[in-house]
This record gives sequence, C-alpha cells and structure tokens, in this order.
Amino acid sequence: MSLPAPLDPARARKLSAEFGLKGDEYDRVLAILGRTPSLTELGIFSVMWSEHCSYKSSRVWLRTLPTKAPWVIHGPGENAGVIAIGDGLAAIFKMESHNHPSFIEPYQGAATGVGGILRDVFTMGARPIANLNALRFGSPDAPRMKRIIDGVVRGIGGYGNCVGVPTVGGEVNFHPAYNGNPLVNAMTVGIAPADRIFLSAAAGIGNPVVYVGSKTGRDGIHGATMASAEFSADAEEKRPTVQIGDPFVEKLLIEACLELMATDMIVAIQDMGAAGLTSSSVEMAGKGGVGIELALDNVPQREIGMTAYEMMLSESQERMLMILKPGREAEAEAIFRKWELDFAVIGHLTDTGRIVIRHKGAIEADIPLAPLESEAPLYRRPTAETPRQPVLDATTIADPVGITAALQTLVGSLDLCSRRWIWDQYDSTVGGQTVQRPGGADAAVVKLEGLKRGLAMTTDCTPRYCLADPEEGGKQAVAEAWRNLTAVGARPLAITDNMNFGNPEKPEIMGQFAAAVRGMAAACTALDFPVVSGNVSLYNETNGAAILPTPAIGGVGVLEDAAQAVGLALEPGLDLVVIGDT
Amino acid sequence: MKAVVVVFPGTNRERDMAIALERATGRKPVMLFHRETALPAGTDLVVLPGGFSYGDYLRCGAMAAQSPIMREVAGFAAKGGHVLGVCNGFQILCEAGLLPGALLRNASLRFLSMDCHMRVERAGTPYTAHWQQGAVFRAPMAHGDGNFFCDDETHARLVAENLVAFRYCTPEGTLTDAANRNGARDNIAGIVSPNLRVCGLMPHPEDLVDPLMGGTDGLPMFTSLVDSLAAA
Amino acid sequence: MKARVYVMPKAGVLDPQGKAIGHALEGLGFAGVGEVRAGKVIELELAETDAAKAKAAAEEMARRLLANTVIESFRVEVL
Amino acid sequence: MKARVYVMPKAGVLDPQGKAIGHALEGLGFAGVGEVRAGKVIELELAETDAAKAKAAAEEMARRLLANTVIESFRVEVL
Ligand SMILES: Nc1ncnc2c1ncn2[C@@H]1O[C@H](COP(=O)(O)OP(=O)(O)O)[C@@H](O)[C@H]1O
Repeated sequence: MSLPAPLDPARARKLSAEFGLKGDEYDRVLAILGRTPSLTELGIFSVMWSEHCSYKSSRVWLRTLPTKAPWVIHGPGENAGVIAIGDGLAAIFKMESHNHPSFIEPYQGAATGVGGILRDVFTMGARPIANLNALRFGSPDAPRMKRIIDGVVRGIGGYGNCVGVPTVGGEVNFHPAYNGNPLVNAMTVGIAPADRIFLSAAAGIGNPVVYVGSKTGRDGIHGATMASAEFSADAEEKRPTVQIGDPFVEKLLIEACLELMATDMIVAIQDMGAAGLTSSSVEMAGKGGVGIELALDNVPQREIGMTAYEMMLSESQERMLMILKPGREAEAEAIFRKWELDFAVIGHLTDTGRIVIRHKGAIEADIPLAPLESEAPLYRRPTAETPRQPVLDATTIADPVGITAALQTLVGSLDLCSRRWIWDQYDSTVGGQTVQRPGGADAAVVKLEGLKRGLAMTTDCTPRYCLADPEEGGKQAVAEAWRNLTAVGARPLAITDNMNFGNPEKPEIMGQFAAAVRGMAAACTALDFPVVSGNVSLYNETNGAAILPTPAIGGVGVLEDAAQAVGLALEPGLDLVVIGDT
Repeated sequence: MKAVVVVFPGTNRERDMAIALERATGRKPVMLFHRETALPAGTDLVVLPGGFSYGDYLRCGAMAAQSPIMREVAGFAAKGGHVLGVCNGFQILCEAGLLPGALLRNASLRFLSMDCHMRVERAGTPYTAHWQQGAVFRAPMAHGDGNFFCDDETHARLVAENLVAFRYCTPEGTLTDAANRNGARDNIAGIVSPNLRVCGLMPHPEDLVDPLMGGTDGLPMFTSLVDSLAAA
Repeated sequence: MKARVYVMPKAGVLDPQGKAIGHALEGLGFAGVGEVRAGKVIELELAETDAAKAKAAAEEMARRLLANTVIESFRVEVL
Repeated sequence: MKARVYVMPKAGVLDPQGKAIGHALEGLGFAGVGEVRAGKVIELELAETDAAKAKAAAEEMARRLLANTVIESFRVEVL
C-alpha cells in the first residue's frame, strides 16, 4: 500500500507549531508514524491532541471527581451522562461551552452551541426535553458588549425555539473580566428508555460507516490554515471560520435519528462536534478497538474542490457519523431521505487498528489509532494556590446607606435584576410539559409526557466566590445546584459541569482549576451527587487577563410526582420559615 | 371526533396539540406526514400545529403551504371541513389562502414567549362555543412573526362579517396597545372563515389544558370542537 | 443564467424591520435618513440560457413561492 | 436620494435559507434550479443630494449596522 505524501520535514515542523502542537508533541507524532506526516495527518494529530479534544491539562484533575452512584448508567466518557430516573427511563444530559465562537459572531456562536449540545444528547438515543444555559457577559458598557449580549440571547432562542426544545432555565452574570471573553455554556436534558442507550464504540469488521445530516463545507477550519496562503491561494476571505447553524436541519436530524434508533440497525453513533469527521471517526474506532477506512469522495460536499485536510477538519454543523449493521444501508437511507437529509456510506471498519483516509485515488492519511490515544499528551501542570482572603466579620462593617437603600441597590444591580427580557425570548412551553418555567422556581421542572414523574434542572455558579476562593466557590456551586433542586421538591441525582478558566500554563490559573475541582469533589461526595458529564474550556483570556474562574454546574433531580413541584411565588397568609443558620 | 394533526418538516408543537386533543376527545389524533396525498376517511377536523415548518425560512408557512397535503386540506375546507391552524398553522393557512391576511414580523422584532390574554370576540363558533361572548382567557404565545396584517378592505370585511374570533386584551378584557405585544392590526389574535369552519390564531390554547402546566384556560376550544363536531 | 428576485413590502404594509433599522441608524448618529424599507433578494442559478425565458421562470417562482403578493411586491432581474 | 444596500451571505458561508428555498422550488416542479442564495435589500431615503457622498454614507451604514461583515458581504447602489 502506498503511503500518504509527506510534507517537507522543515515545513511540517513549522506548520505543527502553527497548528498548536508543542515541539515534543510533534516529536511524538514523528515517532508514532516513523515518517513525516502528510498535511491531513498533521491536521488529525493537532486536533486530536488539542486541549479541546484531549483534555491534556485538565484530565488529571477531572479524574478525581466522584462519578459513581447506583443510579449512574454512564458517567463521563460518553457523549453525555446517563442516569436512571425510574419508570424504566434514563435522563441524558450534558453542558458544553461555545465561548470563543460567541465572541466572534454572537448569534451564530450561541446558536451552534445549542445545536452541538443537543446532538451530544440525542446521539445517545434521547429525545431532548429541555435546554438551559449559563451566560457570563462583560460590563454592558464595554465595546461591542451590548451587541454580544443581544446576539447571544437571540442565538440561543433562535436555535432552541426552532428545534422545538423548550429553554427552561439558566443564569446570567456580568463582570468586566468577561469583557473580551464572554462565556456561553449550553445544557440539554433528554429522555430515553434506560435499556436503549446508544454508544459510540464502533464494532463489526466490515460494517459500513455512514454519514448523515448536512453537507460538509469549509466551516470553522482552524485559523492556521487561513493564515497559510498556500492552502487558500484563491482568496482567504472566502474561507470563513464561522459556523452557521441550521436548526431546521437539526430538527429533521433529531426526528430521523430517533426513527432509526427505534429499529435495530445502529451499532454505534456519534455526532460530529469540534473537528467533526476527525474526532468522530477516530473516537468511534478507537473506543471499539477497530480500524476505520474512509473514502472522502463519498462525503456529501457543499463546496467544490475540498481537500482531504479540509473535509477532515471541517466543523460544518448538523452532521452525525454511524456504524450500521451490514446490509441495512438501504433501509436506513429511506428514513433519512424521508426527512430530506443527506445520507452516504463513506467507509467501513477494518481489523488494522488504523485510520486510513482515501481521497481521489490517493491515501491522505494512515495512522495507528492506539498510540494516537495512548501517546496523547497529558500534563500535570504546576499549580499555585490562590492566596487566602481575609475573613470579614459582618458585624464590624459600617452601614452607610441603610437597609432599604441597600436592598434597592441590590435588587437593581446587574447581577440581581430581572432576567425576564431574556427568557421572554425563549420558548419555554413547547412540548406542553413545562411545570415550572423560568422565573417560577429555583429550578425548572419538566414533566415526562404521559407519566406523573418530572425532572428538575438548574444551572449555577457564582464566579466572584470562585475568584475569592476557588475551592469554596466550587463547593458552593455544587451545593447551590443541589439546594435549587431540593427547593422545588426534587431529589437531586447528578450534575454536569462546564469548567471555564484562563490559561492553564499559568500556575495561578491551574491552581484555581485544581482547587475548584477539589471543592466540587468534596461537595459531590458529601451530597452523593456525582458528576456524569462535563466540558472544559481553557485559555479564556484577553491580552493576558483571565476571566473569573467559572465552574458552571448543571444539576438534575427527579420528582416522583411533578404535581408536587413547589414554586417561589408567595401567597398571602402563609408563614415564612427560615431553615439553617444566618 | 376524528382529528388529524399534520406534521410538516420543522413542525414542533404537534405533540402538544395531540395531548390537548386527546384530553378533550379521549382518543389520540392521527398524525399525518405532509407528504401524504389523502386525508384519512372520516376526518372531522384537520389541525395545522405550531412550529417552524421549513425553518421559517423565506416567510413563515410559505413553503409548508405548498406541501402536497395542503391541496387536500384546501379541498376538505372547500367541502365545509373544519380546519384549525395555531401559530405556524395560522401562518400556513394565510399563506395557502384559506384565511385572509398575513403574519408579519413582531413589531418589536423579537421572539415573544409569554402568556397573553385574549377576548372571545365571536362566541358560538365550533371553536368558541364553550366561551361566553367577551370572555377573557389566557394562553402562552411563542412566535417571532405573529403580527396580523390585512389591507383596509379585508379588515372592514372581517369586522363587518364578524369574523374576528379573538383579540389581544388585558387580563380585565380591555383592548390596549400594551396588550397587543406583537403589534397585530386591531389587536387581532385569531380569525374564522365566513362559514366559521376554518380558524387560525397565534397563541397556544393547546399548551394550557392542564392545571399542572398552569391552568386549563385553553381547554374550552377543544371541548367546543368535540361538542360541535359530535353533533354534526 | 443568474436571476435575482427582489421582494419588498408593499406600500402601506407595515415594515417593522425597516422602521427598526431607521431608528438604529439614527441612534448611531447618521443624519438625514428618511424612510427605510427592508426586503429580500433571492439569487437563483438557472440552467435556462434564454434571458426572456429565465425571467419568465423566475417571475413564476416569485408568484408561486418567493413573494406573498398580499404583502409584498417583487421585481426580477436576469444577469 | 435613494440608496439600496444589498446584503448577501459570503461565498462559502452556509445559507440555510437559500438551501431550503432551493428544495422548495424543486418540490414545486421547477427544473434547472441550481444554487439559491437568500439575502437582504435595504432601501434608504437619504437627504444627501450628492451621489458619491450618498454612496459613501450608505456604505458606512452597511459596515456599521446593515451587514454583519463576519459572514455577509454588501453592495451599495445609489438611484
Ligand atoms: N440565561 C437564562 N436563560 C433562561 N432562563 C434564565 C436565564 N438566566 C436566568 N434565568 C431564569 O431566571 C430566573 C432567575 O435567575 P437567577 O437569578 O439566576 O435565579 P437563582 O439566583 O434563584 O438561581 C431563574 O428561573 C432562571 O432559570
């Protein structure tokens, strides 16, 4: 078999740095391949070993989080977390960030963030029943910030409303530390029969690899290529890095996938998230311990003249990759055609343990999968503890304005003022199961169609606490999620998290991260409230200044009877009772 | 009453509608995919539910109005069949010419998701039989393009022939600009055809048929239909 | 051939989008902006090579789908 | 003067609306329709009477508000 055309060795090393690989990381690429990589291979290594895909800075810490409980069906490691909620059902949920894209193009960035997290959930067989979000904006007076806030809110609504998944809750903070780096974290909760969960591990040598959804374009191919004119001789400006969402296609994809999942044709399925075709094919084959061969000529393409490199790195939205049982292609295709979606067999599984990419009669990549995973960089980066803040004695603090004025100032402050203008743009009732809408209770409550049972859900984090003391802040965020769930009458079951931090190569940032994880782990253990999924977003910095440490927590709990849900509206004639020390 | 709920690509409130219909009739409606070219035998009521058919691209409801099944729905209506369109379904009925007028972008240009109040302007139709004339009820709305528009001539006819079924109002029943969140002409929230058989409205009575979801204000529409159609 | 279909709100039809844009331009400090109307352009690649036929086809598309003549008027240009 | 600002999705940027319209035209039986792109036209009444200045002003409005230049390109015409 012929080998992929290697890059010029000196150029390859230079390019690897542009693609974000460190020198020693590139040395490992050379060792694994035993030769200089082709452009496509370098692209695959660089995305698989990116912080985003490999969790190389955070993994050692994430491992310390408690992830088990009798009701946990699948913890971290799958597309989303899965817990048993009774009646033979499972709740599937996860939270994910779309911070940087939302800064570049707020509407589309936020919209595609919602689209991505929805796919993570329905790819496991769940019908999405609710969306939530956790937003951090800069000072409204900062440049562009009003447009960012407006665009993000409209983008979340635009996507969720169109796919018909109610947006039932969320939280918003403002702080100048987010001026150049707003955070957009989106969460989806779905429901599936507990014995019909779909996983991503590929199996069955010879089984077809199937591509469904939208066509592939040059969306979101990372900046480095844009900079290297060589790959875009025909005018760089034609190559937008912004991904555009198509919630209409996503809605069709949900219906088509659920229809296919009701049959027994699927062996494995995964959405194409960041670095779409690369991460999905590598992860599916890697998890299954098999090889995979792709024929890119068969990939549905939106643009003319796309290269193997571009197709493997494209982040076009609304696409999924599946392994089907042999001989079932035509039946599956009929379902996707009915929903007017693209469907293509683009490869098959092999027993070689390698990923082989063919395009236009040439081999563009040939990489052994095991070392791509086992040799992936893993860092235990140095940490510096956050200096302890002095503890203030509240009784010694002067009260210059009086309690009424203080209360008015607080209620009118950005962090506490009404969020109605936000959730008035989100369809919170579609589905007809929303028992507690935004603003109605400490957590949203959604009933399960046809059953008494309901789920409660919430997102929580107070970044200024985390800045003052990341460990206590991490603890507090978990505890607040737990309290909000119990406050509506639900039994808290598990959380997902979205760890938003600055540059992990700085010890003080890594120290914040480690401390927040410590605090979260302590709270999760104490409350029997495991982490079942999550996402990490690092390098949230502008001109060297980091955002506040923001470990956003998404909590889910169950109510045996949704009719028992309690809201927060006070009614005349009731007694007020305070529980706990003030 | 045999109800059929049409599902277009992008329809997303068909389940809400099915729940409301089942609650009122005791039987599940038939869910009909838009590619079908015939209505089931014995259909009493066709419902075009809410959602974003074809992504609301171009104009809300424009592409769905051209679907194969819509020729059947038009024929059914022409023969005096009952057709209800809610939200996107209302937009589709207007685009298909089964009801007059059009639904423009909300005056605020924003998607509006909130409860609104409506006054029943025409009681005694198959859709409003269980309300008193002038009754006020609540329903969620959730739309970006619900701003009802029609030209002067059409408006005069709607008023003269008493075809305005619902108007946006305050909880007390007063017609104000503030209660007319989407900017609709003359506070119009819903209309009926001259034979009273075709009805379109923007808000979602089907989402308020259960005390658990905040009330049963929307239920009379469905019980009215059951009574009117069972008698027919 | 390429055809462009321009679709504009009819005179007398409320144009909330145009109005909002007018407001926003004012807010940005642009002076001397009068009425603003917001419409759509749809660009079509047509296999047809005869200009008159292409125009007729695009007009038919506009009538049947691209414009809603209750609220919009259209104009077709062939390039 | 009157200025028209045409705003189109940039080449290569996904245009979900154009795609859906293309599908629908096909469904209606129109043959030979290739790519469809959907954009906006904004018609502005300007007090300015000098064509060059009016054009410059409209271009500035497009850059600052009417077009999202991350994903859209624009073209100004003065009538
Ligand atoms: N971004 C958002 N999206 C949807 N709902 C939101 C958002 N932000 C806040 N909310 C809703 O507004 C209400 C008040 O929010 P918040 O002040 O964060 O509540 P709490 O402090 O009780 O957790 C909650 O019901 C919450 O779900």
